[in-house]
Amino acid sequence: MTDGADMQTARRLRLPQINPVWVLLAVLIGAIIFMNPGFTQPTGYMNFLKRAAPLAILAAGQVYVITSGGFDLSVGSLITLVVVGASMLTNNDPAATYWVVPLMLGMGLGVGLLNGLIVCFLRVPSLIATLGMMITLTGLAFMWSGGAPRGYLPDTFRFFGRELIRDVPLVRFIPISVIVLLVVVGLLAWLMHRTNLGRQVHAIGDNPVAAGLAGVPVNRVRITAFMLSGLSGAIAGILLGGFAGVSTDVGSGYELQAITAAVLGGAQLLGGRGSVPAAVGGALALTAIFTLLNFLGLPQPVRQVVQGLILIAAVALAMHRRQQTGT
Amino acid sequence: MVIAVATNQTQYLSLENLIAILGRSIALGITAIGQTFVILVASIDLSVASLISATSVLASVIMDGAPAMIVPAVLACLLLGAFVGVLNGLIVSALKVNPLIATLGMSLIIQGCLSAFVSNFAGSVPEAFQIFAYGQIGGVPVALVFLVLLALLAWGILRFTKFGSDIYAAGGNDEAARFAGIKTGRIVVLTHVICSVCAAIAGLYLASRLRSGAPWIGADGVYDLESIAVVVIGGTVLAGGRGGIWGTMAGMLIFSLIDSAFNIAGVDSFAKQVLRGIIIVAAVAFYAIRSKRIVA
Amino acid sequence: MKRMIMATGALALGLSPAWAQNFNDPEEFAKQQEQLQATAEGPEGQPWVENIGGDMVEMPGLDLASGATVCFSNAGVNNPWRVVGFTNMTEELKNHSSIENFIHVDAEGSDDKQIADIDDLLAGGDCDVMIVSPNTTAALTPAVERACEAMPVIVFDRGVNTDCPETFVHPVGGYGFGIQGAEFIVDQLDEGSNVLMLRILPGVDVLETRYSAGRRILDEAGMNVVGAEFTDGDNAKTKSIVEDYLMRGTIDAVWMDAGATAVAAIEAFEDSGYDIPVFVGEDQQDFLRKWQDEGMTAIAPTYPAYQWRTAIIAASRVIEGGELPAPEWVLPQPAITQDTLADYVNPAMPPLHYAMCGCEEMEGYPEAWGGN
Amino acid sequence: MTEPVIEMEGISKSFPGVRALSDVSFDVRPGEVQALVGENGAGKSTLIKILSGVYHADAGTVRMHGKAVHFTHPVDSLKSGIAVIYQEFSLLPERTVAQNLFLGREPRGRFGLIDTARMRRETRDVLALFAAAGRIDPDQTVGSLDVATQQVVEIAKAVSTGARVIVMDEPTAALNEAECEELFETVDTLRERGVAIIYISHRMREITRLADRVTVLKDGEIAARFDDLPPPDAIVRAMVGRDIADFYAPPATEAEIGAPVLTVRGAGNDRLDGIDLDVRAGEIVGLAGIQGAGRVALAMALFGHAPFTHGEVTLDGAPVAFKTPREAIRGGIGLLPGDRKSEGLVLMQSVRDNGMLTSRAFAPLWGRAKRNRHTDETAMDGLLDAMEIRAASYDQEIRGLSGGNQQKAIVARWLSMRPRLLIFIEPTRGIDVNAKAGIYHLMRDLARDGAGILMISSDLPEVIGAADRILVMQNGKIAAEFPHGATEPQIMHAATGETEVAA
Repeated sequence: MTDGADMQTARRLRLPQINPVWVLLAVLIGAIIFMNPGFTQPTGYMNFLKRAAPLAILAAGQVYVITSGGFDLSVGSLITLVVVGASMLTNNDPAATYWVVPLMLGMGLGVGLLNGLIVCFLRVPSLIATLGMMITLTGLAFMWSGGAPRGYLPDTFRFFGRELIRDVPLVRFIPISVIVLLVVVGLLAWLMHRTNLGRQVHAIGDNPVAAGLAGVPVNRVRITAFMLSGLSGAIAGILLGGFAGVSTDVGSGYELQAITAAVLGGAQLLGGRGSVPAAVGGALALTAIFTLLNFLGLPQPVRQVVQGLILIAAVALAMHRRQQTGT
Repeated sequence: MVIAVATNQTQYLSLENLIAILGRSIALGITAIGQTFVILVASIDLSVASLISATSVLASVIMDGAPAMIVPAVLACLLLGAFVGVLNGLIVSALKVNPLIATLGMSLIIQGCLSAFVSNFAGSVPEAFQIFAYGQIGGVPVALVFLVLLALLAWGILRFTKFGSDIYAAGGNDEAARFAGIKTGRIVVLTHVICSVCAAIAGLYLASRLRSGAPWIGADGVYDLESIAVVVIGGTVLAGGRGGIWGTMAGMLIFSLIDSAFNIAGVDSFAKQVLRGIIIVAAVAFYAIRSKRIVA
Repeated sequence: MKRMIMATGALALGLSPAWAQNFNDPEEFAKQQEQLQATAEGPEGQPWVENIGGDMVEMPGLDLASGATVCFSNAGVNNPWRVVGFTNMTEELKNHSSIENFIHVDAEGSDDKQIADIDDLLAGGDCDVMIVSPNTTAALTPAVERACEAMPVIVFDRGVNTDCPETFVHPVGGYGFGIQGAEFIVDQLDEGSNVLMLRILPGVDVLETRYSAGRRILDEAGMNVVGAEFTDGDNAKTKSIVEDYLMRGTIDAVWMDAGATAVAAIEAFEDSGYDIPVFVGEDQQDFLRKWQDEGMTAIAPTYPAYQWRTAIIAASRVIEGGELPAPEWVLPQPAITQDTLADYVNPAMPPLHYAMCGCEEMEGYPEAWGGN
Repeated sequence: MTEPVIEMEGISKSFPGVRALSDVSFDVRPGEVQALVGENGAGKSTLIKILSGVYHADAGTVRMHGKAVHFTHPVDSLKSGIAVIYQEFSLLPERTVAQNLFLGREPRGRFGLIDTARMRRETRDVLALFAAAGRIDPDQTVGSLDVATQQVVEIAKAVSTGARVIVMDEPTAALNEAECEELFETVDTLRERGVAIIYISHRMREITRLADRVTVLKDGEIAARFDDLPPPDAIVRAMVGRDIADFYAPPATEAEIGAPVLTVRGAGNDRLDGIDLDVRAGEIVGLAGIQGAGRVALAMALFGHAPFTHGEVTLDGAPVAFKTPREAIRGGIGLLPGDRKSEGLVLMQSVRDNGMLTSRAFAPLWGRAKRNRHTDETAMDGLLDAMEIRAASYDQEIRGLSGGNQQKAIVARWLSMRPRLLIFIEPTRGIDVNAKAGIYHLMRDLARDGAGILMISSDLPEVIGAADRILVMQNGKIAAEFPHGATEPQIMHAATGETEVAA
């Protein structure tokens, strides 16, 4: 291609810069407000954000792994393990929260580390490695608890997922989980888009060989990506456990939802492209879809069908745009 | 696993036992044969589990206990399988949607459509059709014979036909294959059809075995992820272009053996799950660690 | 011709809802309603050996040289109720010296796997008696029939479509569960009150019957059922659904077909700043504690986990000989009410421990069940 | 003179925003080699893609044997007897030679099954035409063959389809001298058999060796057409539109050459043996040799990618033993890989990100991406500007750039690191003439700033023209050393070990 063509494409690219996920989200929110004007009240949108928080955090972590060229299927079962583990360890002792929360975050990092090590050094494709991890962690959660939750989560632990800050001007109240969401997503977005780590995550997902020959510590970056995903899983677990209490299948299905959210946000499967804010947008859009279908009173099967269609359509549209713009 | 087998060796190695072990995973084996085809062209199919549920229900509803309806029911199931396969294949090859996402979406759609209409066992399978799952030929279950024949057929296709050669070409290097005049899009669609038809057959088998179809039997058996695990354990690479049927059959055998051995050794089902996860990773690591390729 | 039309419809996945099994069987409803009132025969205070209106069969006993081997094909231990039940079972084994070996195979919730498990047991194990807790009724029937040909079989929890087993152990049933909860709501509230019905998931026979019975009673009493939602047994989803309903209007009562997520539903009221309405839960400790702590108006129908003990007791009667309620052993199915609540709350037990386990007097209690 | 097999007349083709070809006419006759030359982006590839049916011309006609043809798919052109051999091989490494040769048109036997015996037999027949036939077993997997032999398979594949027209797109890009010579003989054979050959190359020497006629494309138009072989200068002038007097930068003066940056003594590993090597500051050392002689292995050993197992290496006098590229880079070595797309670039990232890749890799993982110890965004932009990289914006994805501009971005990557020793592997492969000159001057500037340069190239004129000193490798050893000004035959002999020991 000549340089003239380069400039042409570049110029045309600038027009549709806005990520379609935000358009989708805006349309969905509009529809929700139309269906249920109460959504414009703080109770409406704060509940929505509170509910979306675990998935959004999970998607923000998942987008690291996807951008680095992998998948992390283990986050769902990690959530379960965090919730079950925390209930076992705290055993309704409010004082235990202060060491259990860091421990759970450490466990998330540890699971991510293990995923990364398996992918980097045993050379197992991440799809299989994290699938194995998913099965193993679910089994561990059951083994640890003997198949049923054995303890309660004290209110101090549930603080993050359940409590609100009341009497806030303008919005009346802010759930703690929304604050956690903002902090975590802000941090992950900054890491991804403003730091060397983020650029290198993109590089190793784009071309691991070239990145390695350019001196990028490929394994270290990849392991870090898995660890951030693990960490986001642990945080999501703490929020979910806080929101709704203990059960042995809290996390099931979250891994696919997180991947879906990241993909809705335009993350390229197999690596090289991904945005944390857009993945969060994807998570909010997904939650908005569920909420909307709920308001419409559609039964579960219809929700599945809609989710499936949107998933395929989003990716097909992205591919179409990519071909059109020649990028 | 080896210890478990060894300690129970005397009773474990009877012919009856071996057949029982092989018979455990017929549905998984049939599905995995189909899955091998799509993975060879560097695609993947996550919709098999829902399709298995859908076809088992479809078969048992159409048959509804009447032997005369067996043929139409089987045809309808195979047609449904082919239809889903064509859709999957077209979404992957024409719309260029990542196969993981495409078939995941398809899986949700199938499951949704299915659950919209049935929520429990529906219809029933006539005695005559139960021969598929329960019949025996000289002491060997019909289904096992069928599985072996299906594997032989798949092997023959991959080894001796132009189509088989095209599959390896499309999976190995899509562009090279296209420039050699191979319509790789069509190959991808065809392998998806094979995969979905195999899943439909697995659905028929399960309908025959359970005497009826229910909308959860595919998901309960985790046939999507397990069939992929079996194929990958069998040495077929996810990137496509390398692998084969016998590896898949060996993978299936390993899964059956694990199950049986754990049962006999009385391993608690939670520990069993942990071990299963580790075995999947270890088996793939065993192949992967020798190759120099960077994976992600 | 009709079938052809059906077939065409089915092809387009247009399966008619008429194909769904009938979960609204008035005869069965009436029968269970009656059984709830009936007095059980057997020792007082030991509901797991009582039975309601069953015929007795004299078992000859097995003539065994040494201790018996009992094989158990379990549908799964994939929910807390089954975990409690299975612990009951293993603890009960200690009371039966005639059972020397106990082989447990777990189908992990898959029909296909359970059929293979039973075949494995028939081919390889040397079982003297087989206990089967079927994953689903119809699918497991052929396997159970094959097992019957080889040895005495005891079925519990869900049944099979054959009477070849020695007996089928089960409590009153799903209709009974639904009736108890719904009647409580009807007694507490006026006509036209808003009732939210929360269900786990569609298609599971024991849950469908609970719902159909509950719905029937609520409808007949003129209650306003504002919605019937599936929660997938997921706490977070349950809480979200209830929050959504609260944004739209008031709720006077919540009826649940299973209590695992009852506390999450209660929390939705608390967190949204509403009073807790009339609640139908189940016998999980966390619900019972919440009920006691908050002084709620509630009831906990049960699906007693002590039936897992009964299965072993039935097996031992088959081995040793003696009277066995057959072909069905119907166990009483008491509901926990305000009057009996204090007897069942036990803070030492885990949140999803099922209080109606009949296990308090057992040797390993409470440690074996995860209690302190 | 025979009638043309192919006549392309008045071909025009536009892509969104750019006119790739305008009114181009072109023909080729049986038994001739028609060279098609031009800078990158001149329209050669577009023309070939129109010929082979990948693209459709907006205007103009393609005639084959005098009849107008419309190819809608490469397969159509293949069936009509036009075979294109692309730069990136289209072979399947996991499959056998025979399976590759008959890919997509396997002979069928009974029941429509593949007749493997016949396939094997016919493979042998086709391969017999080539000098390399003895090295190739039809049942061998292609992945186990070296690059040159793979190319033979590629050409054999074209011949086996009965192609009357064979298009070779830079066929020598991956070949060394001896292999090139073998290829030229193959081309001669094909020409004698009456095959029409369209030969695309940047290398004048190949064109003068092979071509019967030459067509020069520039900016999508025919710049010149030579019915006889013109002097190379004339071709170059037509290609770039001007004379290139200072194509290669002048060699280093004695004053410019300083102390040794790198010394290697008796080093080796499983592919290298007894390597003794010095690279001085200010010096460009050329490394010549045939494919597999160990040049790239030596580079990768120095760079820590496949380290030496024994021997001594010093960098600026200090002993070093790099086990990974990271260690080598930290020690002051840089390397420009030979295969830009698969080893050099992160294609989906921006030009600037590609330039800053290495400096970021050595900054703290959690540090800000805009600025690090080695460079910052402004400095990088300045560096890119200084190298005259042509891009709409440095935020643009790098894959839209031409090969030369991409290569410059990789050079910029290393410049920001100020390496003591920079290793270039095939620095101008697939780069047009103008950009080549730019790269040579860049190398010289770097050397003048005091770095040592090690340049590996399979393009002998390039080694001779750009290097101050030439080392020739053979069989994993350094076989000979020549000062600036050595001739091609001298180097060839040393590389192949055929005649006298070099002085």
